[in-house]
Amino acid sequence: MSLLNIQGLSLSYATQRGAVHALQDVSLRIPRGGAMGLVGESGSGKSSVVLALLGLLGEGAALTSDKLDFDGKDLRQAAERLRGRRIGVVFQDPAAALNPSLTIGFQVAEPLIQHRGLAREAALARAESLLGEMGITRAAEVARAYPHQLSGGMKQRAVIATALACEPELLLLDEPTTALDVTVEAQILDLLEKLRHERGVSMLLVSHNLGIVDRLCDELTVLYAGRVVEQGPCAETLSTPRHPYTRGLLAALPRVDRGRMARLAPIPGGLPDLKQPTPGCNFQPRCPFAVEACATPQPLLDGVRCHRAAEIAGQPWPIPELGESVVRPVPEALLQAEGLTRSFGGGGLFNKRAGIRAVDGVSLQIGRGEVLGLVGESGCGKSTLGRLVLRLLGADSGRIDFDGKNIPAEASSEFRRRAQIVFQNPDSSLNPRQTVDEALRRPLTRFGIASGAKATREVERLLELVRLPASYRSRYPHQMSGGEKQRIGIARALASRPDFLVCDEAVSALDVSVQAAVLNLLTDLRDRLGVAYLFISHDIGVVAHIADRIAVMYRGAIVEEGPAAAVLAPPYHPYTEALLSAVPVVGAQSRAESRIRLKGDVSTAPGEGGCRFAHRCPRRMGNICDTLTPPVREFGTAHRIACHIPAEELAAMPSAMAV
Amino acid sequence: MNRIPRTLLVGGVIVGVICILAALGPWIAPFEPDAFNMRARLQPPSTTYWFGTDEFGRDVFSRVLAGAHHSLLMGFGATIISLVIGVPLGLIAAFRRGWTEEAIMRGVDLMISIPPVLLGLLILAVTEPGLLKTMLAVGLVYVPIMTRVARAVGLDLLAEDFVEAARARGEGGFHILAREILPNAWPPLIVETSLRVTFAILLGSALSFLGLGPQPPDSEWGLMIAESRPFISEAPWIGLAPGLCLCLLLIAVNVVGEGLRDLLDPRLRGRGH
Amino acid sequence: MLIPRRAALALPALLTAMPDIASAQSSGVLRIAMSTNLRNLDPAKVTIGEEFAHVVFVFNGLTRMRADQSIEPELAESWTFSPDLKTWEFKLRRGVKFHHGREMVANDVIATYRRILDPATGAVSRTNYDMIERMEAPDPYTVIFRLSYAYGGFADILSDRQVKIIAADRIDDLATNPIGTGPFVFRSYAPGDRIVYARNPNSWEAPTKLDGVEMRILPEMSVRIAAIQAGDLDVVWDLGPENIRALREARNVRVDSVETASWDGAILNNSIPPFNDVRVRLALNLAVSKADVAEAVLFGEGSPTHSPIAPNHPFFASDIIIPARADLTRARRLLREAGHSGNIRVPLIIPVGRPVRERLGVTLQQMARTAGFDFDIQRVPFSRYSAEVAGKAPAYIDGYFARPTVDTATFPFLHSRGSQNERLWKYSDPRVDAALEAARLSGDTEVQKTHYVAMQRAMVENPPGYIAYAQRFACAYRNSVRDIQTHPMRWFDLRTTYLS
Amino acid sequence: MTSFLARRFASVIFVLWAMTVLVFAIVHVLPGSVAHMILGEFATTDAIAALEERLGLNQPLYVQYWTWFTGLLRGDFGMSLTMERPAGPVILEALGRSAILASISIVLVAILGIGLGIHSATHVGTWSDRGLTLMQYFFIAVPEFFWCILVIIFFAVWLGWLPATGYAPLHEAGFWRWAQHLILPVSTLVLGLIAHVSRLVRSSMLEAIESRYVLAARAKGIPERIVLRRHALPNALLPAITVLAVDVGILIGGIVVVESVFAFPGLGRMLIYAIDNQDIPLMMGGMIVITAIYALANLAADILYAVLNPRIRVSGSAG
Repeated sequence: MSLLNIQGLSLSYATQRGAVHALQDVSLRIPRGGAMGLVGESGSGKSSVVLALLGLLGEGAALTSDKLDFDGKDLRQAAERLRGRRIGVVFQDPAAALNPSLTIGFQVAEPLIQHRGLAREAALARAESLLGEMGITRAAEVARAYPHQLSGGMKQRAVIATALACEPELLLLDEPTTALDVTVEAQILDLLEKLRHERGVSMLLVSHNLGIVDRLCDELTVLYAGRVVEQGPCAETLSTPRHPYTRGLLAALPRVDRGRMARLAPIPGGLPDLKQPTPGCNFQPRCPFAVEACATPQPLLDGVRCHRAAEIAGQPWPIPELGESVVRPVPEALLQAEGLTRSFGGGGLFNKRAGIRAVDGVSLQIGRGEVLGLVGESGCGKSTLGRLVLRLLGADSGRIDFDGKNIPAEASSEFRRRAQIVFQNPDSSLNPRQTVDEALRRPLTRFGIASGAKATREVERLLELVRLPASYRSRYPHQMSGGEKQRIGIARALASRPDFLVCDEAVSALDVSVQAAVLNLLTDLRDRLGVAYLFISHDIGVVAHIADRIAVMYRGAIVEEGPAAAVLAPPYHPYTEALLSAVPVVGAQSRAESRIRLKGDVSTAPGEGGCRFAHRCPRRMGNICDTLTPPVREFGTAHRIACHIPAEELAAMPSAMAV
Repeated sequence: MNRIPRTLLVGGVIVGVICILAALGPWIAPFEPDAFNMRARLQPPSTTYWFGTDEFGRDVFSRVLAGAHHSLLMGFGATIISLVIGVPLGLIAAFRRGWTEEAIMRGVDLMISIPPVLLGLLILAVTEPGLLKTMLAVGLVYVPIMTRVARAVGLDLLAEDFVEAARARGEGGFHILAREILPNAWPPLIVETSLRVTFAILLGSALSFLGLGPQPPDSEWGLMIAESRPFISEAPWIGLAPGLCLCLLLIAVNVVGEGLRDLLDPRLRGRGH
Repeated sequence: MLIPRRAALALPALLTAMPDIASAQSSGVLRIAMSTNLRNLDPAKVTIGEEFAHVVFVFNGLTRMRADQSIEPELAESWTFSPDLKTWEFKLRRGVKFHHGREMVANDVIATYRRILDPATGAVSRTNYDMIERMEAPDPYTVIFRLSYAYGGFADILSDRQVKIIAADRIDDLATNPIGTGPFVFRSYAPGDRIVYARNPNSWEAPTKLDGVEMRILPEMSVRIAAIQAGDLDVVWDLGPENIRALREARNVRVDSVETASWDGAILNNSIPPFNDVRVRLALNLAVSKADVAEAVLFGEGSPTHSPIAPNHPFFASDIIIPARADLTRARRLLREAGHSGNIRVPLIIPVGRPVRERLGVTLQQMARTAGFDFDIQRVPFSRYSAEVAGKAPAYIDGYFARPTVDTATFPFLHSRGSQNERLWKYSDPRVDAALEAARLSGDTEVQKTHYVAMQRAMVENPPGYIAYAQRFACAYRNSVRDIQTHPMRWFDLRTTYLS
Repeated sequence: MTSFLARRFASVIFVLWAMTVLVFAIVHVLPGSVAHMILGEFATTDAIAALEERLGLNQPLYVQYWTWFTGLLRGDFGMSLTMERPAGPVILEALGRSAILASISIVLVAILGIGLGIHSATHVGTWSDRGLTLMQYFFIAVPEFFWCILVIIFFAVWLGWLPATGYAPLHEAGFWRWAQHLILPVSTLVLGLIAHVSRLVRSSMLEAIESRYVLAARAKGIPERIVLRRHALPNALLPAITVLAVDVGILIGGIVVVESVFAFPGLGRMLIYAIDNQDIPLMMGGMIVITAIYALANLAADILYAVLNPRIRVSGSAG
């Protein structure tokens, strides 16, 4: 008898503009000790399932279901008593889920006091040991601390401890690691895996990341716009997906183990309007295999909601026309930067401690039309480096040469024209009060490229360049989707016909399907316009897909740099190795055991001098790493690694991505 | 722009009616607002004198109509002055960090630490009383508060990426403030200003009440209440009439402020202050 | 400079060992409402009505003014003067004790006047006594004044409020703890709140029936009226004319008003256009009927007058009739003759915070409009009045309280060398000067009357400004307050008053 | 935490010092002279000159400022020009009475303001919430002086329940009469402020209720009552503290009007008297005291905010 049995769950929210049908007839079962993955892009309604189970939907939410049982009891009445006692919850953003004015210890102990009736001291003691079990080293100190004193990973461990306080039988996880860096994510996933095996707690994992679901869950449910489109065992469904949407998701996913060989296949179009759900297949408008019959209601037959699933099994997901990925000769240098340094928070009037050096003596060069991928975890200084290179941020020291000419701190208007930037957050990159036309026209007039009617034609050309209809000229940002806004950001950057573009996490805020389209666009633009990119991202999979050369950054310095293929294969810098092995890749079930884990995270204080990675390095050789700055070792064509480990030993490393 | 909220409609209509009446005041007043009429002194409200007559036999209803545009001018004028001076100061303080910001904000701390009534009195004690001077005084009193609000809004907007994009285009400081910041700044500023109008009218009428408003024979609601003080027990309508009109105007302006907030900046609903 | 000793504000008067006996007919404390703070308790520096009331409670002068403004002996039993009116000898009453127990002697009188004549003291009415050349005290109970010029009304001006006799050995802290010989002893003063007096058991006259007096400071007139009706107060001092109607029907409160010589008017500056031309000043007097003004501004609680001499004063020139209605044709003709064809636009300044005078300004502006006077009113706070407006502005509204004698009420204001004249209208008319000087020279009231009537006649033909009316002074009393009457000099004579 | 307080304290001291200069400058720029004011009707040119000389008004300004400022540090506010008595005791006694009025009002504003705010936040949409919101509009909009006059006519004159005026010191008049004299002034003072505070507490409480940590607390199975009291309330009250400090400024403004109408002999009325009579030492002393109170209230609010808000109180990272 399954622990959690949801049959025919439907949910709709009342809004000013009519009812939004967030979930339509969702059914899933989780056996005792089992783990079900619930996958879907933003707007699919996956998080509403968690709130529906807990009975925490706000007013205006209408819930109907045939069966909503937890261990035989109807959740619609029982949820109140089960919350925190037999069902634990972990929300996405640990920083927001913890009360800023209460200590961590008390927040973990609270369920024990409430449900187990423990006295305050006993509960706090239990909480402390629970934190220890979650892998927190100085648990006593953390118990007394407040949320703002803890790092992201530490906070999530505390939230998990809170959820597990009363040993619940079911753990609901809503995007548990999305807000964390990939190495810290790996530690949390290990912890969840250990908990599942040691305590036999069953899990419902809600996520948009197929790799994580593949690693943790037995069963998988794919949600599209509120409807279950596919359901079944995880490994089987991910290796041979049957519903077109699942196949589209997998085709659009940039994979670090495949590098640049495969061109991504984006899913065209956008989400359907949840206010008028279509009786037929709601994926039809975006499905390459759609026929008229798809308009008829599609039941969920043997785990898939598509009557043509068997038929189209063999046909490959269509990949848009392959841009001529001509192999270009080694490009001559366009941008040359030496010894760039910048520190923040120097000795103010009251705080005496020295400033932290965000960028510490970085040198790099980018050739004309070349894409240098810059990858590293949050706080490693990659965004700062991006702004230093564009002279948007004053550097403490270091030189920049662009196209042979030195660029002073106050860059000339000419340099401004030839070097532009694309931002991460689509909502913040466009001025909400300006139409697309005004946004694109300003750089044209500013740099005297075009004006009047000629500028209008130029704006239409730019829109066509980023594959948007000319009618978008009169639109305001709030009338466009995230992906479309990002395209306008790119178009605006290209308006001044630059030679060099800094893409700062340009696709991180987008859903996988939209991300693929933008990545393809960037690749095509580079080929057609010969624009060089400094592509900054924390997602090594995306960087592996688009970059010609990759530089890996850790605490303000580049620890490894070289052609993409060379960096992705041994020899690795230990940090690169850890990064690659931490990335949850779909279908790499066997790799689980050989994973390499780091201690602590970016904010754990480094030792003074010596290798900056020593304090977290799994391959630390001894105090040589703590005292001596590591030499830069050369491998093959311009593949450099700064590490004390001898070259041969580095070369002999096993691949972190053995498939 | 989402649907016009009900509060904005109701408030807007009332304020609109008052403004129209104020504008037409002198012409549509049933009696000559300043004319003496010794026989009809201190008459209670009646069909002929809707709001009764004052100590000189003048029709209170006509004087309320005639005085309306002074009160409105005082309130809205002062708010506009505080906007025109306060907003640029605030935006400059937000844009030019470092010592300019320090200088402006210390000045603001200083002016804010003086309670508004005293600041108004001091400014008015220096100059002869008069409607324009009172409006200027009240306007200056609210400049520091407006500067603070503008700086906060400015700082939020300067952190947005489209401002950095403008910098990346090498745009000058003036362009950024005028073309990128200001168009986005005015919705939250308008909401804040609409709340300030009530305080400005209140302070303006308080200063008139303390004896420093416009010149006779024309009058302002606050001044009419002040002048009615000696007759309060015997002829309360002289003071009640302008008082109730003042309350109605202030409530309406407040309701418009709330409505504007819901319409323009739903995010601000949380920070009602 | 900081007074070395910490002058305790509410220091009780230094009573000698007199127990506070509650005598049989005592009937409690009289609670009087006043409008503003008393600024100074030192008689030499009192300037406003509230302070005059205080001075009359605590001090006595050599002579005293009766309700009908005639003079009677007070601390001086009797006095004689030389034929040339230059030597005056006063015999002091014996056995009069100050509140701190010491007997009052001639030395105290001389110390009082020497202090007033010394410019360093800053005594407000010093110029009224510049005729005193020398003073002698042949014995402890006799004082001889030698004047530099003949002055008929010397005994009268010794009854003035600022020349009350103070104790020579208690001059330093007069401002915080006044010691006098008066019927009441000063107890305490909390600025902004109240000032408290107790009966003087050793008063040289019969001790008062009242146990004491408490003057409460309540700036808001409507609050004072509410308080007396609610029984919080016994007397409301200086009732505004507009409130008299309100209290007439009140059941347990009665209103008693009396003619006084306090007058209000428009001070027209004779030295600068347009009022330097007598025809323009005359035109204004003709254009606005003083009777209408009295009715509009004072609700009838006052009567038109030619000059600071009030209609109820024996010297008032009742034969010169004051026109009941405005004579617009003659006014307009005069204006045309003076060269003003269209309207005359001139600022008229009125004091903020003086409701009666504000109304006078608004009334003048309204009524003078028909004759072609276009007054542009400017309200200026009273604090900046005497500095910026007096003597400088072409036209402004002001008023002056009644003075103890006709001479002090007229000479300083109307004589071309008068001390106030140069700060008001800068008026000079030879006939007026002659009449004022002559009036001073004779002690005989009939002779004085002929001179003052001649003065008033000259003023009607050549008006210094627009003297509107002599104002009645009214107070409200609860019915429980017995045997009290309103005094034209605005102070209280409580010697026989009691509460039933 | 300490660097935060040190900076705040330095700015308060700067503000106070700058206030002395500003007040001195404004007061001495006032046209007209106190000598005219004192002499009033009896002002003649030589009497004015003598008085100004005696009061030291004709010394150069910076000398006057220095003597006054050094005196201030010794707690001597100089001599009141019009009342010829030390200004210090006059100001402090008036301050004592105003302090009673202000402290009672602030306590009432805090209790009622926060209480009503929380009530309407937890009963959103009910008739009590809508009724409160309507009342809040009304009380914020009503000018104090108009309210005072209405209250006087109604309670003191027609009903005669309460004394309309003045102040009965506790030690002399006993508790009940003392309280009677305070009811009307305090009620007119606090109505507007209660509306202001409750509106803010309501919106910050709503913000806390809709926050993620409250959702997480509910997910832990904590009953709603405890979730509101233990999780939502503390975070909602933090902004209320800074608003109360701002309200002290508005209260002082209100006191000036209320005291002049109710004849309550406090600092506000003394200041109006000083400005009316151009009594410079009294005016400057009064203004310095009022601004000092306001600056210290803001400082106290900042300190209280820092102490109650762990984000500022506890710095540095752990674990």
